[in-house]
Amino acid sequence: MTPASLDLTILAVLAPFAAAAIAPFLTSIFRQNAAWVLAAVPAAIFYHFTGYIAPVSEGQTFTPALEWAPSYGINLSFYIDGLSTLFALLISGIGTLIILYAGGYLNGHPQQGRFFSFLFLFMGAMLGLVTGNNLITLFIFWELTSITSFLLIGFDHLRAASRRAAIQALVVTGGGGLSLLAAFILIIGATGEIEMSSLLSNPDVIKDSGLYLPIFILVMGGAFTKSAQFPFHFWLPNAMEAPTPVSAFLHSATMVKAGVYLLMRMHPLLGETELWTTVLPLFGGATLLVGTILAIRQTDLKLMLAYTTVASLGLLVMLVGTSWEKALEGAVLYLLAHSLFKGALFMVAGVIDHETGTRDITKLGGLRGSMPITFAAAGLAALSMCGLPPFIGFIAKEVMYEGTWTMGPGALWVTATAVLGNAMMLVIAAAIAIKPFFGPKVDTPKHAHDGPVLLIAGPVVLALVGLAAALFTHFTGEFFIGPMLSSLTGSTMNVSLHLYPTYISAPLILSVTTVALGIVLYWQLDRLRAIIASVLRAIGWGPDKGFDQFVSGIVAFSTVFTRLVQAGKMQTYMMLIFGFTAAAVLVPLFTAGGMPDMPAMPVYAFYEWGILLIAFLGLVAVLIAKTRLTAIVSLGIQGFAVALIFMLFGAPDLSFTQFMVETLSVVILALVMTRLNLAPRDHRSPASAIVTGAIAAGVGVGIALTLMAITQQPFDSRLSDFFTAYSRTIAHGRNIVNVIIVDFRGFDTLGEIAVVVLTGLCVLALIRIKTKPDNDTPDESAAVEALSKPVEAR
Amino acid sequence: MIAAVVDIIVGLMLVAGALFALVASVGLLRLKDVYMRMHAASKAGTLGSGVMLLALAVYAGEIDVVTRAIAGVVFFLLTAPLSAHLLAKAAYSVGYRPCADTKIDALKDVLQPDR
Amino acid sequence: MTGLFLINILMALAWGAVTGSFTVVNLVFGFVLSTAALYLIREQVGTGKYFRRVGLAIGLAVLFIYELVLSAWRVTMIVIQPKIDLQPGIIAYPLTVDKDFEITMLANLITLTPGTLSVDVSEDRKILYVHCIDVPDPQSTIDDIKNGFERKILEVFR
Amino acid sequence: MAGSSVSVDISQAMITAPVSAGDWLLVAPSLLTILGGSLCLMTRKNTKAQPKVGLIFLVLLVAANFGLLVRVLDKGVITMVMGNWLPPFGIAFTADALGVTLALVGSIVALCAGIYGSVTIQATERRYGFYPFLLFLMTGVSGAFLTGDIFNLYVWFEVLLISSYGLLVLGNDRLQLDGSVKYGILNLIGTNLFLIATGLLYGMFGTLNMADLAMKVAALESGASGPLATIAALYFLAFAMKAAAFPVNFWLPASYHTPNIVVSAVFAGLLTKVGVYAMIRVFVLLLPGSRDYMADLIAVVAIATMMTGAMGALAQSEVRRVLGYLVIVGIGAMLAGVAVGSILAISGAIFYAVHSIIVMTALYMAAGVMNMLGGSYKLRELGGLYGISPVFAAVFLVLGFAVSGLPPFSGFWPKIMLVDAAFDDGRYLLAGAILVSGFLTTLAIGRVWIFAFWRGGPEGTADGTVIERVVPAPQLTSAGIWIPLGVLTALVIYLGLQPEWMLQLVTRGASGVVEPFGYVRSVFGGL
Amino acid sequence: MRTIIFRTIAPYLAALMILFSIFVLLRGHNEPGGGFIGGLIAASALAIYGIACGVAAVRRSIVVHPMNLAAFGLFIAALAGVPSLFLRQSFMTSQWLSFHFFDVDVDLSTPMVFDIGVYFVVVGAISSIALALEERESD
Amino acid sequence: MTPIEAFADTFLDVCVHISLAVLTVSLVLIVYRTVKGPTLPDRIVALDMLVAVGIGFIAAIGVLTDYYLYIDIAITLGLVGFLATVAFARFVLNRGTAGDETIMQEVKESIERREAGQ
Amino acid sequence: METGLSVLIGLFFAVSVYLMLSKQLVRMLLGIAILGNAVNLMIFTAGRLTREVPPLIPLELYTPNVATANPLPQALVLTAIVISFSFFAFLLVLTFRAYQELGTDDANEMRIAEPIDEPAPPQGY
Ligand code: NA
Ligand code: NA
Repeated sequence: MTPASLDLTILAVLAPFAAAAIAPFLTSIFRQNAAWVLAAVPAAIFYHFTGYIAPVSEGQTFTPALEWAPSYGINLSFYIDGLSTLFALLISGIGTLIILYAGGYLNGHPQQGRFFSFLFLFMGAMLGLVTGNNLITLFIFWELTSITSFLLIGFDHLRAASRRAAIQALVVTGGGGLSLLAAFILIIGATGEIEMSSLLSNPDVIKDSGLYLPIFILVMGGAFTKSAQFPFHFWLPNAMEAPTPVSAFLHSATMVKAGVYLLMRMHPLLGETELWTTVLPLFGGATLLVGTILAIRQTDLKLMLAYTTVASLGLLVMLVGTSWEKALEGAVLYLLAHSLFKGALFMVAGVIDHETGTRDITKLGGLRGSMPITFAAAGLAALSMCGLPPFIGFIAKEVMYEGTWTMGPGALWVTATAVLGNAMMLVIAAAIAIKPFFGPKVDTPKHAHDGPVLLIAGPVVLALVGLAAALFTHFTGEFFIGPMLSSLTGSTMNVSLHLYPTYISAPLILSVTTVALGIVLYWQLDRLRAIIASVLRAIGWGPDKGFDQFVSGIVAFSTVFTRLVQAGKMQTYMMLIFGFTAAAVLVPLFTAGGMPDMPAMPVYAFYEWGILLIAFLGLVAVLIAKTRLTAIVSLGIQGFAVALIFMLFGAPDLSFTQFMVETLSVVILALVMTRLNLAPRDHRSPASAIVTGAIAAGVGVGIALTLMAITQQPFDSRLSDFFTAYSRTIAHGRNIVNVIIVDFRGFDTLGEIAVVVLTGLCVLALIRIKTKPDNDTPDESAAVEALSKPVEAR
Repeated sequence: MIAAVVDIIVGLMLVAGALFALVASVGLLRLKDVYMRMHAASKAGTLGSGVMLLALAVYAGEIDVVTRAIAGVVFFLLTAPLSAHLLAKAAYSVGYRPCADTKIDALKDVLQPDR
Repeated sequence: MTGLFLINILMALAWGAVTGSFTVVNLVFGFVLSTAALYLIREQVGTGKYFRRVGLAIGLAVLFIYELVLSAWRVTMIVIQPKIDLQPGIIAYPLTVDKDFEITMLANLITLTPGTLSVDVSEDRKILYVHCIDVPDPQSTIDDIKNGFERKILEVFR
Repeated sequence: MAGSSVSVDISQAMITAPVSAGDWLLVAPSLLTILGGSLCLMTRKNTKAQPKVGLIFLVLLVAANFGLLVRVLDKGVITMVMGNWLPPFGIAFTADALGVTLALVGSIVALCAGIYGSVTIQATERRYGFYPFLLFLMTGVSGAFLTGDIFNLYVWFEVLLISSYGLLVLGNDRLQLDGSVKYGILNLIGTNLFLIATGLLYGMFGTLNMADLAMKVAALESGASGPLATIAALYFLAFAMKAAAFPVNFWLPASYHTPNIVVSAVFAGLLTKVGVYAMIRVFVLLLPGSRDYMADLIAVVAIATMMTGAMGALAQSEVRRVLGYLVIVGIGAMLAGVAVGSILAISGAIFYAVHSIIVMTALYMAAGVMNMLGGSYKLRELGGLYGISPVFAAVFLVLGFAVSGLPPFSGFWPKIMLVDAAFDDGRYLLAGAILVSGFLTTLAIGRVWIFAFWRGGPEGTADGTVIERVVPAPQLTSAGIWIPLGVLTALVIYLGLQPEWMLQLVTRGASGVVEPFGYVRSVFGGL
Repeated sequence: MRTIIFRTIAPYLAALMILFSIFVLLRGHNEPGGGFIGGLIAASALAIYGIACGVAAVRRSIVVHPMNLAAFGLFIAALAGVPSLFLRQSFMTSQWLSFHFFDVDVDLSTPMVFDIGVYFVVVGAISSIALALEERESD
Repeated sequence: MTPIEAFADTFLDVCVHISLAVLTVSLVLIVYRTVKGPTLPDRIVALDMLVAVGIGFIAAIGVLTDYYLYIDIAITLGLVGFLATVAFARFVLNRGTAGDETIMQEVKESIERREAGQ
Repeated sequence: METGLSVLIGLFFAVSVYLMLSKQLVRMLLGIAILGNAVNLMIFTAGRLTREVPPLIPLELYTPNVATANPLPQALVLTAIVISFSFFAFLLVLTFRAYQELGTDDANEMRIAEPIDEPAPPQGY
């Protein structure tokens, strides 16, 4: 590839965002034909990535990059290899079909344009995710997929169910995202590497870093939530609230596979450890079984598909978890197969829903006559899903069994789980392909017929591709499976696939078993459904219900907690503040050795003692004042004493100002108090009196001791000496204090007079603006009651 | 010599003034009701501080200090009776009664708040 | 208007006194300032016989001080006697003077006189209510004031 | 009495070298706002002219701050000592990347508020000084961000505080009076604590100039010993209150939802950030020893603050109060940066401050629009906004994701920086708290979104139905609402997509305080 | 409170206090005093005038609204720091203009302008508060 | 320095200290009255008195320290002391006429005292 | 010399805090007024004390010939006095207005901004 087309790749990844921006306009211009125009974008992207197929299959990798935030080592860099190429092709390819399909499905819908842009945003996010090289970039796209799927799932926002499903998806996948972010930042910190490519070039770097365990757990937190592994699987079926094109897109190729992609991508870095080969198969297997069981219980086409998707994801995780080459090959094959048939089936379900008005298979039947093409597509896809030849699903299953059977420890369990799971998925596939189309014709809300070409193009194409991929086995193996497997194992792989088994082998027997088991189960389908339903009813609780409890739990707890810390009582606030103040001044005294030396008895002239005494008396008077009038007068006394203290210690300006200010405070107090008609007796309960007293004493003692400690140290009078020296000689003033105020530190005074002016304005605003009559908000009335209650209590 | 005389005069003025102030305070303490206490405050108090202010002026012996001291004293002489009058009137018209010894009360029927 | 001017001059002189420099500039400056100050109270300042009033005001100031000393001495005597035995009372003093300034003057004089304290002036400005610290015989007190301060004031201002 | 007749060597006392006019950019913010404020005040009766005068000076303020930024980037840290007196004797104003960045962003926010206010503020409120208060608020903010003198910082804090009082009481609703009483008393105590600490600091070192103090403190052997520890503790408490950190944050939820929405917007953007700024300035530049000594405590406070904020946001049923708690979450995140103290951490904290200033202001403005559209601030009474105005819905969603720290918006970068720094420092709990609080914030915003925007109408609206309850307020037609909201939202997106220059700026600012040589040199001119 | 006695004396007291306040303001640079204290004294003068003769009288006497007075003071105080800009000095660098007038030296200086600004601010703000409260009282 | 001057000097010093002592005592007495009341006017009179004595105190300190500048403080104190008293008088008048409960209480007590013949 | 004042200052702080911990706004205000004095005295003392000699330069000298009191704390305290006075005035009027409109001086009863029976946040979706 030439650098030019490398830049093109960056464009290709970012193109969907541009498309998202213009989609609404195009839609309003071209109306129902908009889809054709818009589909050109993903098609072009698909075409671009096909260009990578050949070089990648020769083991080449590419890292196109764009400088973004270099000072934090973050660049918009991408990593193109087998894995990302196949994913990119699936996303853009299926994306093209989805756009077309959406054009038909939402034809005439008022918000179709908005829907297109959401789809494109999502597509871009996915492309960025699967091609992302810089961990942070990768994460950004990862989060974008969560955000956009939130918007897509909530598209039908007037229905509470959609809103719930959307927030659920956001919470689950977003929460996983945080875990992933933590993992990535840990990796960056531990390895010093921020690019996936450079990490992969040295695969053991994380395992050796000593942070393997936390990183592993955090990565799984991201992957399992995104790929709906048990017990995080519940958000995915709920996401069925979204319009069908979204479901198809989300659940076939893309979003839900992001987790699987991450596991595959990081397999060389985190895989092949005991932890990996234990944890992944465990969760994967559980998810597979849970998924299939829940799927069988459903009768809604979309839900059945959704739960089988959960199951398939479990299967994939389980296979990746084996770290066994052949099993991995099976995983890769199955991923491809699943994307194709599941996409097709979702669109089929959508068509049926769209054309008949229902998705409930118990209300459907005999459609094969009225919807032949849909039936064909459904049949082909279903066969692939059943894992029957000559479809890619079959090959996938063969290779998968070959892998699990030969993997060694745990082989039996994994294989057994796989067989059981596949068998049950076969049942669903059969149900989907047979129930709606065969049997007697059932009346449906709408008159059933094949939809417009826009609708049926998608499923047909995907189904056929599923067939083709199997027929051109060699091509598929060399150009897709091989390169992708190489990315997983970290070493170049040559894959040769066979459409038909050449000899009787374990896989073949296992396949037969699977099919047989499947048929038996299908025969007993209704009973099976009944049993599962009753069992689930017996259990009664599921993670889905758990989510609601989780959310309302958080909210409820937060409410209680907040009411506790934000009590709304002024006194509590004040006690907290001064409690901490006391701690702030006392604790260091004892911990950090701030204690002063034992002070000598101070020597004061008797009149100085007298003034101190007056100050003391004034304070006590304020404290014990029975009425506000006494308090004000007593306040005057202590202020008066302070002024005299200033005078005794050589501060005439201070004393001057203090006298004035003290008097004016008293005057203003008197002015205001004439209206402030209160009888403030300070009644505190003995307990609160003790507590508040203790706090007050603590503050006082602490500050006094600190002040002593400081004044016992020698003093650096540099500044004052300077002011004294230059007050007259340069600043032409004999009153040094005034010179400081207007010259040396005049800027302080400027701010200070600003405060004075603003005070005047504040008071003016307070007094002059007439309070509006209560606007009758509940808050207010509540408060009025709040006010009236204690009044009665008095 | 002059200085010495000045010093002595100043000293005497200070003590005199202080004593007047003390008397006023004692009056404040001993007299029976607020109206009588006002007599002490408005007379002895003012005089005491006035004399001591003049003492400082004499001691300084600078024209501007003296003039300022006099200005100050005049100001006190203007304000002292005024504040006494305002306070007395306020107190009486609000209803504070003089002590029992106050036999004659011409204001009783005039200024009593109708209550 | 001349009176205003004179007041103005006087205040300028007061300024000189307060600042302690009687230089031309300072007095001019003081004059400007007192003009400003008077401007503030222009409403209250009518015209009148300021000249005499001011001249005699100084005389009265001296009188004030004399009376003040005297009364202070009386109070002293009262408060230091072991047993305070007084007959306080509020007497109605019929005013002869009727001008605001004169009434004010008299009231303040009375307050500064031994044992008397002006409490209020009646609405019709005919009666001055005086609190006396010791009035065995109200009429004599009234006469004292009549023949004392009030006459003086009448002499001064009529 | 011209004292100069005695022979003194001026150069011993004053700066003799000519001061370039460009350095006056340092005082320009304070000077412009004071002059503009007093002009507005003199013309306050002319309520028509108020916005004009106010906005002119706010524009000038932004220009001045921008010029200052350019100059700092060009010349490095610059200092002006008022009155030409030699430092540390005169009051020094010192602009470094940290201060000037915040000053610029702050002024932009203020300008936006001024525009927004020109629509939402009634004639009465103008008459009683909305624009003067706003301008003087900026005097305080600019002064606080640029001063290099600890006592002078106190003065600007007070200017800031009294202006905020004024803005808070404008209108005199009973709600406002209640909020103001609590806000007023609690904040006054906060500034008094600051003053106490400063007085003690002066008693200990005999100087007030920050650079001078930094040197003297560094000269002290043990970082936090004796009275210095007390002083540090007092400063921490004071700034924690200013910044509304747990557990002294109660004044904020008690008052931020009470005034006119544009006032809440300015407060949310600026006030607490000044507290955080002071915390960084004092603890990283002045008392690094004490910071190390208290790092664990600060970390605990940071975690508690983030969690209380996030949970508080979830516990509210009123949009403005949700936002009030989100302000607190941000404070916790910034404190986390202070707790870690590395250059990366402080950079993260500064970036977060920038982000928070912009996004919180924008969110409150958005809340105002929600009220104008939906006729209420209460989640129960709101609904259907998505249908009424999809564009506004998009704006809100962008701001919401930004405040939750989701990419690709402004909140994402500081978050990863802080988490990164916390991991480097081995503070996994702190990192976890940052992530979890972000998660809870997403949930809180998500709730507001589904109730107010997605739901068809107020609580109880049937599925699939849309209820048109109120006619949108007439002000909404005015560009004065949409321009500021648009500008701020654009900034949020821009900082998300193009963080590079801001990253460089904050890194520069951080290294400037973590390694204060440049700062000290600029003040003492290579002394 | 509006007794004859009080109303007669108060205006003169107020005028004297205003004079005294200006005196205190102008000598502040060399003796205790200055703009702030002077301002407070002036404000007290207006307060007494107001209590004796009513708020309206005070408002009329100072013509402009006290808030504007304060704002003006702040304005000139801030401007007093600007001249140094043109002399390539820092903000608030004091400038002295000392000339001989008749028989005295008169010093005009930016610090003095600044202090006068402070005076106006204090008079304006404080009396604005006092008057507002006073009015509320009498309404 | 002549003996007479020396004597005068000491005499003055002694006088200053005596007066300071006397003033301190009076200050304390006044504070006592202020706190004790019993009525609000009593307290106000006492506060007015406190200011007056304070002026004397300042004058004495001026003589003691040879700083005449204190005279201005004294004058100012006189001014604002007057203002305070006026404001308080006004307070009594307004609150009293408004029937403030504490004042009414005090008034009632004063009447009771009068009837009790005190 | 500082010791004695330090004790007094401690007392000032204690009293003001005790008053501010009252639930009555008027007492809080008294506390705030005293707090201002306490802080000012503290700064004044922190700058060390000198008896009686004010920082003034005699007319005939260019620098004082004796050790004067430390002028800087005085300037700082002047600023602080003015500011605390302003804030006191504001809070006083604010309290007064709050009392008028809310009908209580008990801070604990001011529950309009944070109502007691605040509705729980809405649940559901
Ligand atoms: Na804030
Ligand atoms: Na000052």
